[in-house]
Amino acid sequence: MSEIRATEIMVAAGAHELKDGETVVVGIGLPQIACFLAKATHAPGLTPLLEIGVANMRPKDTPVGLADSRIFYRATCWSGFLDVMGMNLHRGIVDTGFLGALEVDRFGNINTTLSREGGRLRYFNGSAGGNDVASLAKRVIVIMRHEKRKLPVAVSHLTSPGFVGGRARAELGLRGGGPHRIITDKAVMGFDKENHSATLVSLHPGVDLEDVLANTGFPLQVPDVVPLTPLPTAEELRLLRHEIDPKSVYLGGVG
Amino acid sequence: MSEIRATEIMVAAGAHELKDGETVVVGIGLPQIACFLAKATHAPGLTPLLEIGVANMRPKDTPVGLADSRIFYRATCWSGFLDVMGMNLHRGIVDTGFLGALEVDRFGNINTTLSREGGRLRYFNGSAGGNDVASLAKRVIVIMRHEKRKLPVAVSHLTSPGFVGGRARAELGLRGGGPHRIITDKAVMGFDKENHSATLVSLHPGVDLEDVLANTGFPLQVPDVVPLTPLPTAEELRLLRHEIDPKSVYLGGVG
Amino acid sequence: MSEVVATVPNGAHIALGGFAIARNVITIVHELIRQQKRELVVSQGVAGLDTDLLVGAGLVSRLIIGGGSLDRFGPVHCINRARETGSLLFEDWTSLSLCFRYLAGALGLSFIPIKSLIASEILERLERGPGAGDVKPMQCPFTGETYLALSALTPDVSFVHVQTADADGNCRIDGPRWENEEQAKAAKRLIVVAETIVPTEEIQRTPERTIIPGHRVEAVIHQPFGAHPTAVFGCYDYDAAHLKLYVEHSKRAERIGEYIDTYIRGTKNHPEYLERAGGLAHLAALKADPVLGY
Amino acid sequence: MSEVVATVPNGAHIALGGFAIARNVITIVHELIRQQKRELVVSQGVAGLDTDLLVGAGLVSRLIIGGGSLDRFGPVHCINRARETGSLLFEDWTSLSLCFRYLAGALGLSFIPIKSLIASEILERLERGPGAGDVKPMQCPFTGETYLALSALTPDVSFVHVQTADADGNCRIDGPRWENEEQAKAAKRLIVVAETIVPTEEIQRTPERTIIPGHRVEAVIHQPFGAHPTAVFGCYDYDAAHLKLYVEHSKRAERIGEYIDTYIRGTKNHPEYLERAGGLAHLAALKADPVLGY
Repeated sequence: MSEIRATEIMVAAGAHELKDGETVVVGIGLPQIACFLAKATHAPGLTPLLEIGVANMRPKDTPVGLADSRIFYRATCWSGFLDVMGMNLHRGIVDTGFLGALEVDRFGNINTTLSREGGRLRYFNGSAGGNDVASLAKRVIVIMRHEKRKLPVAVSHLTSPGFVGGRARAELGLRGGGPHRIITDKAVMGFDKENHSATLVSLHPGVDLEDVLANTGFPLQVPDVVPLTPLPTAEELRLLRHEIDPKSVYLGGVG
Repeated sequence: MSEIRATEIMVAAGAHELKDGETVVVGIGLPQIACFLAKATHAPGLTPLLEIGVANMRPKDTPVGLADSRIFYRATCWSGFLDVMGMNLHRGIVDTGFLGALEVDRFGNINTTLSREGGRLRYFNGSAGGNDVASLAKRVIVIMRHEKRKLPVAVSHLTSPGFVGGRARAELGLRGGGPHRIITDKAVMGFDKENHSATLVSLHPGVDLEDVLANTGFPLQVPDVVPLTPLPTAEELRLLRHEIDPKSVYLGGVG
Repeated sequence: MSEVVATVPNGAHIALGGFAIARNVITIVHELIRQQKRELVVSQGVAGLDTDLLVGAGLVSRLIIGGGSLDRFGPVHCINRARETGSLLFEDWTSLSLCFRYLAGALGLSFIPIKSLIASEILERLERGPGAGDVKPMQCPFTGETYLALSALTPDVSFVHVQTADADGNCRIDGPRWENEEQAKAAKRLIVVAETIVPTEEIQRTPERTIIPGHRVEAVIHQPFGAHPTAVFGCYDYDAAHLKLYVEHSKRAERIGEYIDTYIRGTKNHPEYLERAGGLAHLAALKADPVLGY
Repeated sequence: MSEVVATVPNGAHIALGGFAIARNVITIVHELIRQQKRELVVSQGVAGLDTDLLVGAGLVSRLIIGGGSLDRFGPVHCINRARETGSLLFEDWTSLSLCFRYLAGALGLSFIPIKSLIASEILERLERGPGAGDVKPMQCPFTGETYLALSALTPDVSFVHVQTADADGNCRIDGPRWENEEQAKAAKRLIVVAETIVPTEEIQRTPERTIIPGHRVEAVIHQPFGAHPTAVFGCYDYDAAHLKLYVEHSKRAERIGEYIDTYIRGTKNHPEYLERAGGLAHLAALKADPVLGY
C-alpha cells in the first residue's frame, strides 16, 4: 500500500472525533470526507447534515462543492436552511460542526472572509453557514493546512467566533460550546479549559514539535507529554482510497 | 325548479361578495359552499385556502368537516398552518376571511367559544383559526342563522375581534380590515364607516324589515332605502343542487 | 409499544399530532389510558377524539389547545364538560398562536411575536389564567409596532401518526399537515406511529417528501389502523358508526367510562381493540380508494 | 419573458433563488443585463454565477448576501473585486441570518430574533455599514436572554428557478431548497422560471410536493436549460467547461466585459445564448441521468 498522505491522517483524526449517533453539520471537502469515513467505520448511526437542506446523504461520486448534485445523492431528507440551520442547529441539537478555514487563531476564531497578503486586501467566500455553525453547534472541529500565516495570533477577520478574547462562550452570549479541535497536516490541537487558548493534543507521526511550533503563528501551549496521532488503519485507507474519494479530489491536496 | 331555500340565498349572497383573483380563507360549511359557487361562476381565479394547509381544493364529495379527507381532494398544494395561516394570513395577503359563528354582535365581534342558555354555561369548539382570520384578513364575512339570541348587543365571549367597543381596527392594534358583512337567512348586514356599528345592506326577498328588527338583538342601523338581496340565478341553483352540495349536507339546514 | 408509552412519566407535557377526526394517535392514547398515566399536560392545535378520550379518562390536569371538534359528529364533550366543571386547568389559544409557539420551540427561540389574539377575550382569559406567563405585549425594535410576544412551546414528548416511515423514523405525511412539523420538531422527544413501514431505499427515492428526518425520532411504532376511528388520508376513512357510538357515550359523564372499559381497558392492545371495534371485515370497508384517498 | 423583466424598475430590491452553481436564474440575469437595469439591490443566501454576473455588468448598487462561491471553479471574482474596490454597498450576512430575515418577511413579522452573528466581525461591520438599521440587540420578554433582533427582508421581486411548475405557477423544487421557500414568500412579487411545465392534473397528483402555491406567483416563464451553465438537479449538470471559461474572464476586470458582450449582450434571448454556449449537442451531454439526477 502506497505511503500514507497527510490528508489521510487528517480525515482519520477527524473521523475519530465523531461518535456514533451524533448529528453533524459538515462543510464541503475534508470535513465531509472525515464524516463519511466515520460513518463507514465506527459511527454508522451518525447523521451528516448539509446547510442547504440535506440529511444523511450517501454520495457515490465525489462532488466539486456544496451545490453539486452529487453530494446529496441518496439522502433521506431534502429540506432547506430553515430545517437544517434553524430546526436543528439553532434548536441546539447539532453535536458537532465540522468546518474548513482560511485562518484560525489561538482562541479558535475563524476567518473565511478575507486575506491580507502583502498588505493587499483580498476577499473570499464569506461565512455562508460557517458563523451560524460556529455560534450554535455543541462543539466545532476545524480541519486545515498547518501554516504560520493561517494560524495567526488574531485572525485578520473574525468571521466565526471561538472563545473571542479568551472569554467563555456564555460570557460572549453564545449558546454553542465553541472550538474543540483544530486538525492540521502536522498535528491535532485543542483548547485549554481555563484560558481557552490553543493547546497541542497530538503530533502526526514523523512531525517534530519544533516544526509545529515554527509553523504556528500563535503561542501554542504544549503539555509535558505529547502523544502521536493514530495513523489510519488499513481498512480506513482502503475506504478512503477506493470508496470515499477514489479520484483524490480532496485527499489529493490539503483542503 | 323547487322553491329557493334561505341557505341558497345566503351562499349566493356570499359568493357575490367574492371577487375573481382573491385569496380567501374559508371555514367549513356554508362559507366553503359560497366560495365554490363563486369559483364555479364569476370568480374562476379565486384561491380558497383551508387553515389546515390546503390550497385550491376541488372536492367532488361533500365533507363532514375540516378534517375530512373529502375536502382537500384535488388541491394544488398541501402544506400546514405555518404556510396558510402564517405565510398567507399573517403575511397580510388574504383578501377575505369567511367564517361561521355562534354569536355576532353589533361591532362584528364573534363568539365561537361558549353559550349561556338559561344561565347555564356551555362550551363549544373555541377559536381554532377563527380569531387569527378575524384579526388578520383584509375583510371578514360571517354567515349564520338570523336569531335574536345569536345577534346580541355584546357577544357572551369575544373569541374573535371585530370593531371592539366600536373602535377602529388600527386603534385596536389589529392589521386586518375587520368585519365587512354578516349574511343571514333574512338579510345582509354591513358596518357603518363612522361608528363601526352594524347596518342593514339588503333584505332577502319575502322578508320584511320588522321581522329582521324583531329578530336582531342589537340596534341595527337602517338606511332610508333598503334594496332586496339578489336571488341566486338558475345556473347558481343548478350548481348548488347538482354539483356543489347535491346531498344537501349544508344547504339542508342553516349552518 | 407499551414499553415506549411506559417511558412517559406522570405529569409530562405531551403534544398530539391529530386534528379533530384526522390522524389521531389513538394507539398511544389507548395505551396511556391502559397504563393509567396521571396529571398529563396536553397541547394540540385542534383537539379531537384523542384528547377528548384522555380528558374523559381523567389523565389530564392541564390543556393547551387552539380549539376542539369532532366535525359533524359533535363537539369534544369530555373536554367541554371538564371546562364547565372546572376540573382541569384550561388554556384556550388559536391555531396560529399555537403553531407559532411550536415554531419558536422548533427554531430554538424562547419567544415569537404575533398579531392575532390581540383585543380578544381569549387573550384576557390567558392573562388571567395559567397562560399568564406565556403572553406579553412587546414592540418591534425596528418599527415600534406593537406585537404580542408568545413563549416557545417545547413538549416533553410529541406523538404523531403518519402514513409512511422507514425503520430509522424518516416520515412522510400525505395530505395537509396542520402544525405537525413544528410540533414534532419543538418536542424534546418524538415518537411516531406509522401505518406503513417502507425500506429506506423507498425514502431515498423521494427525499423531498420526508417531513420529519429520522435523526429526530426516538421510536417508530408500526400500527396499521392505528388512528381508528379517525381518518388517515390515503389509507382509510373515519369510522362514522364508531364515532357516533363514541359521541353517544362521551355526551354523558356517566357513560364515557363504559366506552373506555369496553374498548380500551377491556382490551390488551390495539389489535384487540380493532377486533372489538368490528374486526377485519368492518375495517376493510373503511379502506381508502387509491384515487380519492378516502 | 423580456416583458416580465421590463417590469423590474431600476433601483429595485431583487432576490435570487440560486445557490453557488445550482439553480441560478440565468435567464433572468441575462435579460436584466440586456435591458441594462441600474442601481439594483440584490439579496441572496449564497451568491453564485447569477449575482457575480450582475455585479460584473455593473447593475448592482448594493449587495445583501450570506456568502458567495462557484464551488471548486473559484470564488465570485466580480463580487470580491467590487468589495475590494468599494464600488458598491456591501452587506455581509450568514446563511441562517438571511434565511431568518426572509422567514420574518414571509410570516409578516417586522423582526425575528437570532443567536448567531453575535460576537463576530460580521456583526461589527453590519453595525458600521448600510446594515446598521437591520440589527439590534434585544432581550427575550420571558427569559431575559439576549438575542440579536434582525429586521424582516421583503424583496420587491423574487426570482426562483424550479424544475417543475404548472401554468398557474404551482411549483415543485427537487433536491435541497436552501432559502427558496422563505425568500419566495417574503417577496412582494414572485417570478418563476421552470424547466418543465406540467398540466395542473399532474400537480394535483402530489400536492404535498408543491413548495410554492400558484396564487403567490405573478408569472411563470418556461425555459429549458434556463439555469445553464449552473446545475438543475434531476434535469442537467453544471457545465464545467463553460464555468471554467467564465472564471477565466471574471478573474480580470478587463475581461469580464468580453464574456458579457459575447454571451449576453451579443445574444437576443436565452435560446440564442444556448446556441452560442454550444448548442443542442453540447447541452445534450449535460442532461441528467434519471437515476442519479445529475
